[in-house]
Amino acid sequence: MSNPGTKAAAAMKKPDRTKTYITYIFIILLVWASAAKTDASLIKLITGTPEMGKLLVEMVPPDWGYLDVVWKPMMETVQMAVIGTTFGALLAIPIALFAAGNVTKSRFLLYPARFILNLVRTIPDLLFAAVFVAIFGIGPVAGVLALVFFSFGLISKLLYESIEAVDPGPMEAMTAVGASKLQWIHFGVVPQVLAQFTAYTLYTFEVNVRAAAVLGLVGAGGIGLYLDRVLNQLRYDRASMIILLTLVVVLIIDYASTKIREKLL
Amino acid sequence: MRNEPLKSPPRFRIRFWLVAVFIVLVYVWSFNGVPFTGIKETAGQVSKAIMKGLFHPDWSYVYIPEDMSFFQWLSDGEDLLNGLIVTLAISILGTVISAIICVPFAFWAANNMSKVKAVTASGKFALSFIRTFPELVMAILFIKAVGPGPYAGVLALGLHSIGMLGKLYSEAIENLDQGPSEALTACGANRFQVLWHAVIPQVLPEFFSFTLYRFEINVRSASILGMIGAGGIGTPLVFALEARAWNRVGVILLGIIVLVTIIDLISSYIRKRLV
Amino acid sequence: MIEFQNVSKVYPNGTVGLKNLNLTIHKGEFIVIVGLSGAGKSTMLRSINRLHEITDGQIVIDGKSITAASGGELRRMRRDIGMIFQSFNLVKRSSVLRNVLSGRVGYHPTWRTVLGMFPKHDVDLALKALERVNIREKAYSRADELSGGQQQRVSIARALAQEAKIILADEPVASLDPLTTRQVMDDLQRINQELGITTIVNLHFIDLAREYATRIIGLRAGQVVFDGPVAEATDDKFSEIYGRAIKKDELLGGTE
Amino acid sequence: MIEFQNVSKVYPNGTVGLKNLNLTIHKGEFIVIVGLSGAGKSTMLRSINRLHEITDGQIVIDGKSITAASGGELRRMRRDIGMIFQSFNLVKRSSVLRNVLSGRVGYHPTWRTVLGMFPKHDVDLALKALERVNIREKAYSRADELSGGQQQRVSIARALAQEAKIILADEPVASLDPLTTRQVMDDLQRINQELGITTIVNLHFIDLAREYATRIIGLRAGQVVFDGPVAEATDDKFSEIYGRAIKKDELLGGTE
Amino acid sequence: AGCAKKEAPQQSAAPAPAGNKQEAAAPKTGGTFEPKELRVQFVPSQQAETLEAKAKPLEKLLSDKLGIPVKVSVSTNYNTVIEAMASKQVDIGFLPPTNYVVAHDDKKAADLLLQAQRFGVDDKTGQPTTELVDYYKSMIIVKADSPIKELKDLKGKKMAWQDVTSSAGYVYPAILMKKNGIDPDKDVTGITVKGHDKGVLAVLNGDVDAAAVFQDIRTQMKDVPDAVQKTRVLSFTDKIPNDTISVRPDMSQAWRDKISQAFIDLGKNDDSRKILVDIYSHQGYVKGDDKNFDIVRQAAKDIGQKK
Ligand SMILES: Nc1ncnc2c1ncn2[C@@H]1O[C@H](COP(=O)(O)OP(=O)(O)OP(=O)(O)O)[C@@H](O)[C@H]1O
Ligand SMILES: Nc1ncnc2c1ncn2[C@@H]1O[C@H](COP(=O)(O)OP(=O)(O)OP(=O)(O)O)[C@@H](O)[C@H]1O
Ligand SMILES: [Mg+2]
Ligand SMILES: [Mg+2]
Repeated sequence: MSNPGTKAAAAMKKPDRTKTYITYIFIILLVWASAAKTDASLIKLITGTPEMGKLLVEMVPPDWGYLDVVWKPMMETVQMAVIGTTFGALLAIPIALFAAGNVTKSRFLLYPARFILNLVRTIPDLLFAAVFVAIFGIGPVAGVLALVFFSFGLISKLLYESIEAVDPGPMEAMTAVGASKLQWIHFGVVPQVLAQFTAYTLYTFEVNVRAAAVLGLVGAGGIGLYLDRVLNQLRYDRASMIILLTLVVVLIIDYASTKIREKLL
Repeated sequence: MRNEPLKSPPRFRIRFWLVAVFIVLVYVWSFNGVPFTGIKETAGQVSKAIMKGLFHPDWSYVYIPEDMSFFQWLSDGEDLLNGLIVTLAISILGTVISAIICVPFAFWAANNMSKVKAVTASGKFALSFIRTFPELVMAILFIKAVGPGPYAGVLALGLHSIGMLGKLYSEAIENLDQGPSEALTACGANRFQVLWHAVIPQVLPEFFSFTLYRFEINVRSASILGMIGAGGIGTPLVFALEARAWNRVGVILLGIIVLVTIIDLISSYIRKRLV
Repeated sequence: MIEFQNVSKVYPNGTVGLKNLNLTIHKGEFIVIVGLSGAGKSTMLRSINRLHEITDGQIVIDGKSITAASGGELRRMRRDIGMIFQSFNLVKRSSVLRNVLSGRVGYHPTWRTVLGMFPKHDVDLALKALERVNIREKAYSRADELSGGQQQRVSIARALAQEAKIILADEPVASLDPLTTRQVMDDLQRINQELGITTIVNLHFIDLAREYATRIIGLRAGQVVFDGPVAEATDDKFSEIYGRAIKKDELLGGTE
Repeated sequence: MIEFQNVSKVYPNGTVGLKNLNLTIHKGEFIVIVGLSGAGKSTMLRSINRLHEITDGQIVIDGKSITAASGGELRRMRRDIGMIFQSFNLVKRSSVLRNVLSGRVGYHPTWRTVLGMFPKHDVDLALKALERVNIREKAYSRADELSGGQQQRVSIARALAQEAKIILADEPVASLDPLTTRQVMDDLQRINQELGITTIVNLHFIDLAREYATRIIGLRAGQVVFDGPVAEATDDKFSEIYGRAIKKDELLGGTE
Repeated sequence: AGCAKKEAPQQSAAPAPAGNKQEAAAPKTGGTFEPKELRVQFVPSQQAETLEAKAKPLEKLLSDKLGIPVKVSVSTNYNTVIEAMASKQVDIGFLPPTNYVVAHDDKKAADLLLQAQRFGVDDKTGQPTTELVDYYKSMIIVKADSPIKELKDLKGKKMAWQDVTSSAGYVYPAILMKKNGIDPDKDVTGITVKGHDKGVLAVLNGDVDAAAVFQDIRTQMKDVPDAVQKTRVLSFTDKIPNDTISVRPDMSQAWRDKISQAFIDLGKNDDSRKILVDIYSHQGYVKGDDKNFDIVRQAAKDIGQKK
């Protein structure tokens, strides 16, 4: 808008897209190299599919009786996920606010916050769990702590991105009104990201219920231990029971999440 | 954020309190289920060992020259470098596969794309089901199909990611500005044309952003898949953990951090190019 | 010809948008709809091409009920109705040309438009439409690089390229400066007169309404409170539309 | 009193927004700023309450430099300046009342406002402000359920509720119907006259400018090209401001 | 079904009884499969001194011996080894006893070829001896100052197990307790931990009163060097057969022989043995006998795991 004169001439012609094409080629090359490195082949997958079918057949019908056994650990998993998600989400709020360039102007807060945010989410949850198990011993506490950090990583990144994307208008209005920083955030930012924050948190909760399955592998409690066990026993009918139970929990969370999102959006 | 500072109808107030009580109960229940057991006797000793290991990474593991081949990264060394490259390859391919396959799922599950509730609901269910299927079980399935190795990891990751990406995509579609779609509808476009000309260009940046985000998660998940022989850095990581070789864990962790950081840089560059 | 037969629209939250509307709009008319903010002007316009579903009655266009139409038939009917939105509704990330071309999708099979294979004729048409609104040179710019007034004009070009028989315009000149406003209204008038396209415009400016319209419809709380040629739209009538007497000096620019 | 002392503003991308502005605005004046789109009207307005940082010079309000102010002092100064935004800047998901109440936060400690515990007096004030712009009945609707004009009025109500000493209005009537336009301008005039509140308004309508202003400032390319009482703002002057002669019939509603 | 199900593996092309009884030496068993490339999968042994996920050295050693390409992959999960063998994605798997029995009996996915040999462990010090054995033991440990003096005292106590499929971490110790009149399921509160090291830590931390772990994990926990001093062995279990090297059932007899010989040769050569020791803590290999595993079958049956 500022200087239409200089741009107009260039805009008349189709713009030069070389750089974009180079980017596309770069991506295609990456994919191709990855396929080569991992020995990917479609034929292998197609010829091998019947073998997958055999295992899937072993999964039905599920061993309904096993429900009695896995019910309790599943609840423990949910409990772990509730606590892990809550604390993760609480920790994520300040960091996401500090890391968002449109909220935090001070570099001394901005960059350290971004650093923490980036660091935490690079670490595999399994590693968190293993270290916490080593420190806190076996059991759900280690699992919860792993989930706290894991949720923190997930939520803070997503929240930070949605904060950066909010409509600056209301924030501007709050500045003009003479609001303090906290008021500014409460009235200008919070209403705009609350729905997303809730959605991300519930989403993370759901991820955590499933992640707990992996954490069990290193002894961090929950349903994971049982999944590992039945797989080692080749009891796929029991594995499918566990999967079904997880599915039920996930669906409940999904339902709640949809309802809440509808309310808030 | 609909709470009124003033009198809201009593019906809502009752519901508000019901929900509040329910949430409090959930927390009470959860905290009861996970009693904090306190710091362990060996915690100090073990933490010290961990810290020492993490801060004195086993540098010798970074690169083990195995043969004279200059292009060692093309072969299959068993050092950190190769482990990371395989992990990266698994994540790239897995992410690409899922990013493509999840698009139809996302539209299937987005509630503003269909007026029939059952369609949306079934789409959401399908995505939930895929998400719930543990990566581990998926990996076993694919190991049966294509044998142990990175390819099985790719497939497991690719299929599993569909669940999450599909969900995020579908929510992006649900949040979209209806203006352009409306304009296309007003032009007499059919459903697919509306999608292609109004919806896709709008959601593409978000799709892209979610995909990159998932890519990062996949890098981490690929480490887990390593446990069951699906290749990548995961296998050595798990063994280092089990052997309590903390300096080895340290160097692997460092490797993953560097990898993810590089990915971050590259992906933000690509994002700028394409968006 | 557009016929409103007992049309009512109640929003899900209970707000009444339109209340038992009965109207006939003839081919080639240039209609300006005026009314207070919230009177239902946008609602009425959007009911015509069924962007809003009406809750009662039906709207018949050239003998065919759009209310009853569905599928391909509805799409064909919509293809013949161009719309200019108050908020432009452009795909911000697409080029201007692509946005204008999207007005043509109704004419082609899906696969063709998806592959971006618009016939040469369409591209020419789109460029000509852009030329008409004086932004031919921006054809390959991204829509979000344009100023508000320019975006508004892209939206008009899209409606032009659509070669519609009816054009609906929802406050096409809000937020334009006086010079551009003039240009846009002249454009609408020209296509109305030259091509005989029925044109229905929502406007806030009584003077503009009087100047361009062949017929003025006044809405109030979802009901038609005035309907007649410009000559009949006296100040008294406007007072009725707006619910109270408008003093001479309250007409925008009416003084001086 | 607002003093612009050698104020310049260059945007980071090099665009010059304001160029060496020197102006004194006295208490109780009703100033209308006119100029082409892109002339720097918004930039000037937003510099006053420091929504934009100026790059040179300083702005002094009632003897205190807002350019030098910071922290609590800056917030108090801003509290005393109400602003009406061109694009409303409402929180779409919040209720109308909440949006208006947010104009009051500067008067209360943070904890109180964050808990939503506004004193009764504030709520009354907010409701009265809504009444003034005729949308009292929408107080509990969500802001995104309102029509464009209604949203504009919420934004005005917010500024009214703020009980500021200076009101800045950036095209406050762009999407309002004539009646509401009139009402809003009258309101601005009334609070200007009754309460002696300094009012600065950006407008596209020359006629409105002439009618309401006590003083008109014309901007062009970031510089003041006209500054004087209404009587001096002849058509010739406007031609200068807009860069070319404006034919009589291009003035909005100038014909008739 | 009993411990000795010996019908022909279903995948086998040959109807002849597959070679668990007949042993690898008997030349009349086996299927018709002739590998063009040998795919091996193993789970690095917890007993190894340095847990290394290395596959390359073995690939090279075997390939030189067999004259065909060898691909070795690593897993931490026995399930994948069994499943991959069942769907013929893997030709050779290193399976511990309990898992071998499941794979062989239930899944018909593996035939026994060889058993690994290790150095024994000195019961007193936990340090390795120089004697080559094809078994190892497991043990139940308590804290050094624990009031628990014999197995009977475990009644009502908390106990850390490994997973129920673990020979050393569950099956054998459970039988040991049963023999001593304690029901491993009912008389103690069991907690499942992952990894024998975690079992030791659980005891040290007082999370549990006792743990079932293999002999002797305590000397391998470098970050808890005083684990041996701080704990006491309550009792040792019976001998548990060492890891097996199993082959998919349709492998031809000629190739079974060839592969067996290759592994045995590897164990005899000092250079290659060093690699085997480093990575798998295997000192060598001997021909396996499915009968050796009847104990395992019995054990599994005793604790009600085997159908
Ligand atoms: N999506 C909606 N949900 C509920 N009520 C709505 C919705 N859209 C509009 N309304 C209400 O319907 C009435 C008519 O709205 P409409 O948008 O047609 O007014 P308008 O005449 O176009 O006003 P303006 O000139 O301000 O654009 C208003 O009272 C408005 O609040
Ligand atoms: N954030 C920004 N970055 C760069 N340039 C800007 C920015 N905002 C405005 N400008 C430029 O500064 C100049 C003055 O803009 P300003 O918004 O003050 O114009 P205006 O007089 O309010 O116009 P309008 O009537 O269209 O609102 C314009 O050329 C505009 O393109
Ligand atoms: Mg409208
Ligand atoms: Mg402006």
